[in-house]
Amino acid sequence: MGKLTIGCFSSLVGSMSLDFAVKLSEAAVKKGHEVDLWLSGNGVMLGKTGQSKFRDYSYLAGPVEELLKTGKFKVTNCEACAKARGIDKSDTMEGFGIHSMDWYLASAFSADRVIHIGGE
Amino acid sequence: MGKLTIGCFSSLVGSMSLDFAVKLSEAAVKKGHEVDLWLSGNGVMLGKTGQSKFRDYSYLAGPVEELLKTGKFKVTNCEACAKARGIDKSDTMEGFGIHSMDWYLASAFSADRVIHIGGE
Amino acid sequence: MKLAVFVNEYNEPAILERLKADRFGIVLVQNGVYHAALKNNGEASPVLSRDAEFYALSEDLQSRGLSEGNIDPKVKVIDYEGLVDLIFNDYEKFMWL
Amino acid sequence: MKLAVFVNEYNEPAILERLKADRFGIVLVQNGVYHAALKNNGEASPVLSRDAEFYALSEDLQSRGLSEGNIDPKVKVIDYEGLVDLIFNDYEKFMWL
Amino acid sequence: MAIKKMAFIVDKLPYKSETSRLALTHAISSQTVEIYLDDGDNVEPVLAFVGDGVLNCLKDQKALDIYGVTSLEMHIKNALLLDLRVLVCKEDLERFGLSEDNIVMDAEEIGGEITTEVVPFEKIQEEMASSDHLLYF
Amino acid sequence: MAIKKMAFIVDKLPYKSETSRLALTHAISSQTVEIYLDDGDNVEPVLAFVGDGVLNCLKDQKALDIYGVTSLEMHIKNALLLDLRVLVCKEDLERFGLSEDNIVMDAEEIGGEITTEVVPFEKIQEEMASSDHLLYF
Repeated sequence: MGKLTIGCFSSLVGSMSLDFAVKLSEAAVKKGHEVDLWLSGNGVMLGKTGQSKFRDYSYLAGPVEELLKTGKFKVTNCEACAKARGIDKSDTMEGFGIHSMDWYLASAFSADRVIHIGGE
Repeated sequence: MGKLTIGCFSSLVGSMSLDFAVKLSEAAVKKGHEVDLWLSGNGVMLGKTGQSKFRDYSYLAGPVEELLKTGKFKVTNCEACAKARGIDKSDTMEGFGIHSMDWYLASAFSADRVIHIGGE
Repeated sequence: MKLAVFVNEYNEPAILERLKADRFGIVLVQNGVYHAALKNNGEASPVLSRDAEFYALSEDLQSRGLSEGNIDPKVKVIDYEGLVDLIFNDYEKFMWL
Repeated sequence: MKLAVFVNEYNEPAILERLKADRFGIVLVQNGVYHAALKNNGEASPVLSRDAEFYALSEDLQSRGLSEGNIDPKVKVIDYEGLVDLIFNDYEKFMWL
Repeated sequence: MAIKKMAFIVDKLPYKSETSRLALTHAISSQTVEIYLDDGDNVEPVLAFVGDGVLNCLKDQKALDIYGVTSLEMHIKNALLLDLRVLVCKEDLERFGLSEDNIVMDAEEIGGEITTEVVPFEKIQEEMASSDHLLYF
Repeated sequence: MAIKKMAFIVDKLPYKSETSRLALTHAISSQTVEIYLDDGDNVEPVLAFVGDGVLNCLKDQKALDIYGVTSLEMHIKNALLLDLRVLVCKEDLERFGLSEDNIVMDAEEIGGEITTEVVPFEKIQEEMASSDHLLYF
């Protein structure tokens, strides 16, 4: 069993990349791997509190909560990216970490595999 | 003097399109025109309260406040797009309207010019 | 119709060659300004070969370190205020490609 | 190196032709799956002419109404679980193009 | 009393971004725009799929089952149900080797009465010329 | 005790999205990553600009004056100041008719000691091969 670090820089609804990152995390955890998910740029919107579950918009808060319960999944917001957007700790779902960018590199350091989703 | 309706569907920092929309609004108001700015998709992040002014990220809350003071500028969030992202009225800057999508069409109805920025 | 399109990327939008208008303007903004300022392997951007009037936004040229002195002579450099006049006086319909 | 790249758009990323690897995989995801499923003017996508092993994500084919029965025979259809195995067992480094 | 015609032109692929989805939802919102307008005024929308955008119209999209988001197919059926005109570029369909069999042509099963029109790009260009405003997605 | 090498490969244009900016800020964050690691462990970053991404390196970017955001030029100078290796693809510069005169080659005015390296793509490919992880922006 290995460790996978995923960095996702794309936004909640503006692109399906966060959907991809969450689904890949689910599959990896199911197979016994450990996953770190780093959110930067607009990706930090994944952890915004109070998201509504409309069928016209991706709703990932639920799957993320389930993933957190497994103990094999960590998700962390880029602190500066979130603050720039007015998303501070009180705006962030429980279970999310908040760290500076070096956290991502540290996670990648100890990862067996890194998938960095950089574009928008 | 005319009325310009701008629709902007792109996000706060993820693209410079909101910067473009705000600068174009400033120039149009300066020349005596009236501007309606409709925000949909990730564009609704423009009105999020508590944005931080970091030099590494676009900070448009200030220019928008100045524009609102002129009385010739209206800015309105797409209600569903904002709610999907967990951005409700209490998360939205003062002076922003919140309406359903038909508001945009009504604004375009009475506009002399419409510039619709649709992509991400 | 009098149509102006905004080109905001440094590639050619596929629809560009299909559009027709009595008066046709191409406004280069954001990363679209590279079409006006750069040659690729010595060739001007194919966007500039379209039958249109060309404009480039000075603020977006300067932001990217592109000198206004170096742009293609077909292209008129305008600022945001000039763009407002263009929108109200010279064109009626717009597409942000 | 063993390198797998993710192609997520329906155009060919410029860097693709420059990349070299001892083992080279191209994983078609999101709008990249159209490369596997569609011909353009009767021609297969140029992406498929690269010297690589090809994979396409079944979930992304199905979401878009693309039938798995119709895809190019060069391409192996995998699901998210298959992708996890590919990531841990078959390749070491990754690029999301 | 005035009718303003607005052309919603969809050129982007579905799902990567929400662009084409928002084109549909905004076009459909024309059904309720009257509440903001004077008596007799209205908006007349026309939806046109061009370029890669014609791929929004493919049948059998499973986005709701797999990703939990409504498919573009469902949105196009809703538009037809509400009698919005839906045009699809013929040349672009042909370029992809697609025909009317492959795309959403009606919303009969939910009670829709009108059908998708597959038309040459020239016709779409005419619709653009006769529209008051263009919304390009 | 281990050093993990990470290649930050920047292929996107500046400003349209924040992609290339985040490449720079994340690469620079390697300066403080030790606090999370065991003694002797560290991350060795290398920044490589390829394709259209070489245009991030142009001089005289006025983004801060005009749009109020730091320019990529400033970020590249910061990277050089902090002794990060910055590689720029020679073939791509030539394709645009650009030379070392047009791009940020050093950060001397803020005390930087190392310079940008203009190298063939092959060299960048070698750096990728010798890296533990690839971060493509």
